[in-house]
Amino acid sequence: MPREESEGVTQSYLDLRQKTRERDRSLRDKVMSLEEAAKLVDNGASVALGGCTASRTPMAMLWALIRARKTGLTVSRSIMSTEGDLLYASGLSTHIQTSWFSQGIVWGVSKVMRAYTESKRATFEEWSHMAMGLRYRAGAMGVPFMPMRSMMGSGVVDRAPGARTMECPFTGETLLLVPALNPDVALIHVQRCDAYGNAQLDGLTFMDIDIAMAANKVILTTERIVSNDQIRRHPDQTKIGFFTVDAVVEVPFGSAPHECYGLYEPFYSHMDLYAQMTAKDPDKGAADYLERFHYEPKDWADYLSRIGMAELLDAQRRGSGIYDD
Amino acid sequence: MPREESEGVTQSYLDLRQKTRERDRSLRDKVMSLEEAAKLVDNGASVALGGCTASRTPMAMLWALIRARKTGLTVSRSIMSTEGDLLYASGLSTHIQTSWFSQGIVWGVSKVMRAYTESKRATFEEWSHMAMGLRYRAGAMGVPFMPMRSMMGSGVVDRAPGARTMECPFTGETLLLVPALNPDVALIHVQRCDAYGNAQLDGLTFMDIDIAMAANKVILTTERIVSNDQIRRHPDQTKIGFFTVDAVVEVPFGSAPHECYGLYEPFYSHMDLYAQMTAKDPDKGAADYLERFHYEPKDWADYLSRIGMAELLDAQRRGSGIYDD
Amino acid sequence: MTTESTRATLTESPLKAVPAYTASELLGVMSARLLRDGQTVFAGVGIPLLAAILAQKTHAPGLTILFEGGVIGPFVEAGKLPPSTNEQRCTRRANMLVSITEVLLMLQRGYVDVGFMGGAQIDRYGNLNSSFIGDADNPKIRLPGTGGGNDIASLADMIVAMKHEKRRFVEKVDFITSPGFIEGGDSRAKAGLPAGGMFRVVTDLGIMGFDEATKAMTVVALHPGVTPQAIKDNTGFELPVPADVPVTEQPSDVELAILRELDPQRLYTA
Amino acid sequence: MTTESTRATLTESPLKAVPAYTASELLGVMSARLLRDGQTVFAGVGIPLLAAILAQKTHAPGLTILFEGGVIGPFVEAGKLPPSTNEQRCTRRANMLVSITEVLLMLQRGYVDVGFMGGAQIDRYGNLNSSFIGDADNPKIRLPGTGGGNDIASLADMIVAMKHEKRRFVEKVDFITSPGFIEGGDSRAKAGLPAGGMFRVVTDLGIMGFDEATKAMTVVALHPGVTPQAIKDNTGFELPVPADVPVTEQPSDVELAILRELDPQRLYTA
Repeated sequence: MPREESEGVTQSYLDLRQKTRERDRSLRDKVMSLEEAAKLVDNGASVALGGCTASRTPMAMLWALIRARKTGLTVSRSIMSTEGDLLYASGLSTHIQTSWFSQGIVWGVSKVMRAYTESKRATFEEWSHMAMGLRYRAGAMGVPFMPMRSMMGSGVVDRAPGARTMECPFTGETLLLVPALNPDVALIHVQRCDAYGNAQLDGLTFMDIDIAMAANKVILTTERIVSNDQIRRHPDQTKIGFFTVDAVVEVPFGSAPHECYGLYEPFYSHMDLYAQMTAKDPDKGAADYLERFHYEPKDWADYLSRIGMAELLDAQRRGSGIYDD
Repeated sequence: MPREESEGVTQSYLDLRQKTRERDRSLRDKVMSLEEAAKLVDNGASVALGGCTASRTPMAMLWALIRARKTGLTVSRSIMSTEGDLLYASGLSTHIQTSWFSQGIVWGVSKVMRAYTESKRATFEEWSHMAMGLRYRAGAMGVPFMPMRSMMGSGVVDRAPGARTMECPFTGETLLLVPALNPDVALIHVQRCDAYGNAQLDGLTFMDIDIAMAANKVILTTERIVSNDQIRRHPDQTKIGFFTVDAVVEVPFGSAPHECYGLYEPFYSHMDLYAQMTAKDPDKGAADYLERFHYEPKDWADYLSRIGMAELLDAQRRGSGIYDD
Repeated sequence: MTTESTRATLTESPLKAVPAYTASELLGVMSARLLRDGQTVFAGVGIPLLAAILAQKTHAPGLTILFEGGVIGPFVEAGKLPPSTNEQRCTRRANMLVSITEVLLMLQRGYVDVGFMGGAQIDRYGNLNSSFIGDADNPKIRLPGTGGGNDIASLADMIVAMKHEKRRFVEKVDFITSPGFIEGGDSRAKAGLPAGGMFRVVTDLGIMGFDEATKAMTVVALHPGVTPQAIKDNTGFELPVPADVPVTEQPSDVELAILRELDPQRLYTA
Repeated sequence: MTTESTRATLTESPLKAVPAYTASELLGVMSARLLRDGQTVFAGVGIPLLAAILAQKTHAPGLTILFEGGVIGPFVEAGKLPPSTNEQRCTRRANMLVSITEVLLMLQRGYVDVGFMGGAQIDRYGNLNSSFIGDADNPKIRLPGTGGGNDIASLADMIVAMKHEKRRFVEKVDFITSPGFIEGGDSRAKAGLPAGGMFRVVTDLGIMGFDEATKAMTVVALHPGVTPQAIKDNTGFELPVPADVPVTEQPSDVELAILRELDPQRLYTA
C-alpha cells in the first residue's frame, strides 16, 4: 500500500501528543452517570471495546449509547459477540474492526452479522487476533506501527487497511507492519476502580491495558467504586491508571448478559433467548430485542429485571464458583 | 549502520525458534542448588540480569558464578549497581550493556567501574533506559527490532551497536529501531515460585517479565518455593511462566545486600562498607571484598553471616515496613 | 448425522465388543493421539480442547494447554466446558493468565509446539477458510473470521480436526483465512512465514499429512473400515492414498468414556 | 560549600527575618515553584524529587509524580527518601506500579508533562552530559551514564536543576547524553525528536529559558542578590541577561521547613 492510502489509518505523532496534552490527566473525581458518560462519545468517533467475546463487555455503556441514539461509530474489539449485532442493528455502528464476529461457538454463525454484512449495510473489517492486539499496543506505546510475523500470505492481510510488509534491516526477513490504533474513546468494564479511575482487574485482562493506554479518552464502567486508599494498598494490582481515564460509572452487572470474571458468568438462558429471537428474521428479531431490552427499560435495574432475577442469581453463583476451590 | 555490522546483534528468527524448540518447556520439577545452576551458564554467554539498581539483583546466582570462576560473559541489565563492579573485578565479565552504572546516587560515581572502563580493561556499552527495555521486549515478542522515539540526536545512539533510524512508512517520521536482545541466559530473583518455575512477583517488576520471555534459558532464584497448588489459586498473579524457566534455586535473602520488595530493604551499612573498601584503591578494595564475601564463605549462610545478623534483621524489618500501613 | 451413524454401525459389525462412537468422538480420539507428552498446544474450543484434555488424561499428562483468551496450563472440569476460550471457565486452576496479545506472542516467540483447531474449509495445501463462502467482495455467507486462527496457523505446527466432506475439502479455498502452505513448495516461507505449517489434518475418514517437497495433502492413515474410495468420494481434489496406507486403531472404551465424561451434554461430540 | 554559604549570608543581610538556606535548598524551592497543579512530572532522585514533593505540599496538591522504577503517584514519607527511584521506598502508597519499560513508554505516549532531573554538565542548547568527561573514546572520567535521562529529555518538556558553575555550564558538552535542542534551531525535530525539549534550567543563581527561534539558553530570572556579573563569572558561554530581568522571590519559611522535614539528614540539601 502506498503511504497516502495509509494516511488516516495512523495519526501523526504531534497530533497524538497534542490530543493527550489537552486532556485533564490529574487525579480528580470522575464519577458520573451512564447518561453523562454517553455525552462524551461523539457521533462518528472511533471506539474500542474492552473485554473479549462474552467477557467483560462494556454492555451497560453500549446500552446507554444505543439509548442516546448515537450513530456512525467505528468500533474495534479483539472479538465481537452479541454486542456487535446490537451495534449494527441499533445504527450505532456500521463499521466494525475485529478478528472474529459471532455470538459464540455454541450458537453458530451470527444471523444478524450475516444479514448486515452480506447486504452491505455494514462492514466487518477483519484483522488477525494478534494484529488487533499489536495495533492497540503500538497505539499504547506511541509508535506508528508494530512489526509482526503472522497474517502474511493470507487473504486477511490483503483486505486490512494499512498493513504492509517490509524487509527487516537487521535480518533481511520479511515482516508485516500493522498501523497503530489510537481510538478516540475506549469503553472498558472492570470489577473495581476508585473515583479517579485506578482500576484493578481480576482474571483475564484481554487487550484492555493496551486499549486504555492507546485511547484518547477512556470511559470506565465498574461493578463498584472503591476508595483510593484501597487502591494504594496494592498498587501493583492497578492495571489501568487514573491518568488515562476520563469517566467512571458504577454499574452493577454492567456486562450482563455477558460475564465479569469472578462475579458472574454469562447469562446463558438469556443468550439462548437472543439467539432464538434473531434466528428466523434477524432484522426483526434484533429490533424486537433492542426495543424490549434497550429502549423500553426505564433504567439499568429495569433492564436486569427483564433479563430476570433467577438468571442473575444463577449467573452470579456460577461466577463466584471460580474461587470455590 | 549497514546491515552486515548489525549481524550478530540480532539473531535470525529460525535460529531463535530452533533454540526454543530444543528446550524442554514442560511442567517439570526444576529445583537444584546454586552450584548446579551455575553449570548451566557457559563461559562467554550473554546473560541478562533481572531487577534494577539495588533491587531484586540475582546476587546469590552471581555469587555462585563468581565462585565457579566463570569468565567472558556479556552481561546486560536495566541499571547496574555494585553487582556490576563485582562482575568486572571477578573477571566474570568485561562487557556490560546497561543504561546507568554506579553504586547508587548517594554513594557517587563507582570507583571500580571507573577504574576498569577508563583503563579499557572493560567495556560499559551504554543504551538509553527505554532502549534496554525495548531490546528485551523485541526479544520477548520474537521480532528483530522495536521502533522507538528517543536516543536520536544524542551521542548515546552513535555508540550503540545496531541502533539505526528509519523513515516511518506510515507517517514519514524519523524513528529509531533498536535490535532485539535475546540473551543466552537470564538470571532473575523472585519472592516466590513453584518447583516448575511459575513465579509471582510483588511490587516492582522492572524489566523481568520481558527478560524471561526473551532469554533462551532462565535461572530463577527465589526466596521460597511454594506449591503449584498455591500458584494455581491466583494464576493472574503469575508473572513469569514455567515454560520459560530452566532452573529454580531456593535462596533466602538471595539479593543481599540489595533489596527484595516487601521482604528486605538494602543492607545500607554493608553498602557503605563496600563503598569505603573500594574508595581509595578500587582494584584492591574490590579484590578484598570478593575474597572476604565471595570466595571465602563456605556457603550462602556464611556469606550472610559475614554481612551480619543485625544488618539482616534491620533490612528485613525495613523491608516488611512497606506493608505496615 | 447420517454419515456418522453409518460409520459407527460399520465399525461395530466385525466384533460386537467394539463400542459405537460418533464422527466427532472419532475426531477427538484420533487427534488426541497425535499430541505428545511435554508439548505445548494452543487449542481452540470444541474438538481441539476435548482432544487436548483427553491426551492429558491418557498418554500426555505433561501436556500444556494454551487458550487464546490468555490462559496457560488450565484444568478444565468435566461437564464445565467453556463456550469459548475467553471465559473464566477456561482459567480454572491455570498456571498463569496473561493478556490476549501476550499469549499470541508466545506463538511468535516460538514457545508453542502445536496449534490445534477445527476447520470449515480446507484446500490441497492446507489453507483454511473461516471468513467467506463465495467471493469475499460479494460473499454468499460471511463467516465469523479468523479469531486466533490466522496467528496460530502462521506461527505453529498445525493439527486441524474437521469433518471430511467434499464441500469442505476443496481444490482452492474461497479465501485464505489461516495460511497452510499457500501455493505449495516454498511459497509459505517466501510469504514471510518461515516457521510452522500444516502437520496433520484429522477427519472422520483418516489422517492426512503433507508432502515434504510439494506440500500437497496426502493420506497417512485411514480409520478402520474406511476405503480409499470413501476418501475420493468425500474430497474435492485429488488426495493420494498410498497403497500400503496404515489403518488407525479404533477408539478404546477408556478414550470414549473420558470424552463422554468431559462433555456429558454432548455439546461438541454429538 | 563556600559559594552556597556566601549567598545564604548575602540574602540574609537586608532583613534579619530572612532565613538562611543552602544552594540546594534554593534549587529545590525555585524548581518546585515551576511545577503546576494537575501536571504529571517524571522526577529523578535528589533535588527533583524533593522539589516535586514540596510542590505537592504547597501549591500543587494534584501533582502526579512518576519514578523511572515504574511508580505512578506515590507518597514519599518525610525522612524516608529513597536512594534511587528503583527501590520499594519509592512505591509507598503509590496509585500504580508498572514495569520500567511501561513507565518510560508513558513518556513516549505523551502522558508526561514535565521531566525533571539534575545535571552534571549542560551547554548553550540545553544538551546534558552524564556519560563522559573528556573524549568519549579516552575519557578522563567515565560517568554513570544516561539512566532514564535520555528518554525523559527526548520526550518531555524538561526542567533541570543544577549548580551554576563554569565547568558545568559549557559551550559544548563533551558528549550529548540527554538531548536538549542539540545544535539549536530546528535541529532537535530534524533529529527525530519533534516533541518535548528544554523548558527551564534552575540554578543557585537564577532561572534560565531558551530562545524560541535560536533555542539558545537565556536568563529569565535572577535569584535575590545575584548580579548579571555573577552569571557571567559562572557560565562557560555567553548567556544573555535581559536588562529588565525579574528577580525571584526568596524561599519562604514554609517552603524551607517542608524541605527540611523531608530530608532531615540533609542527604540532598546539605
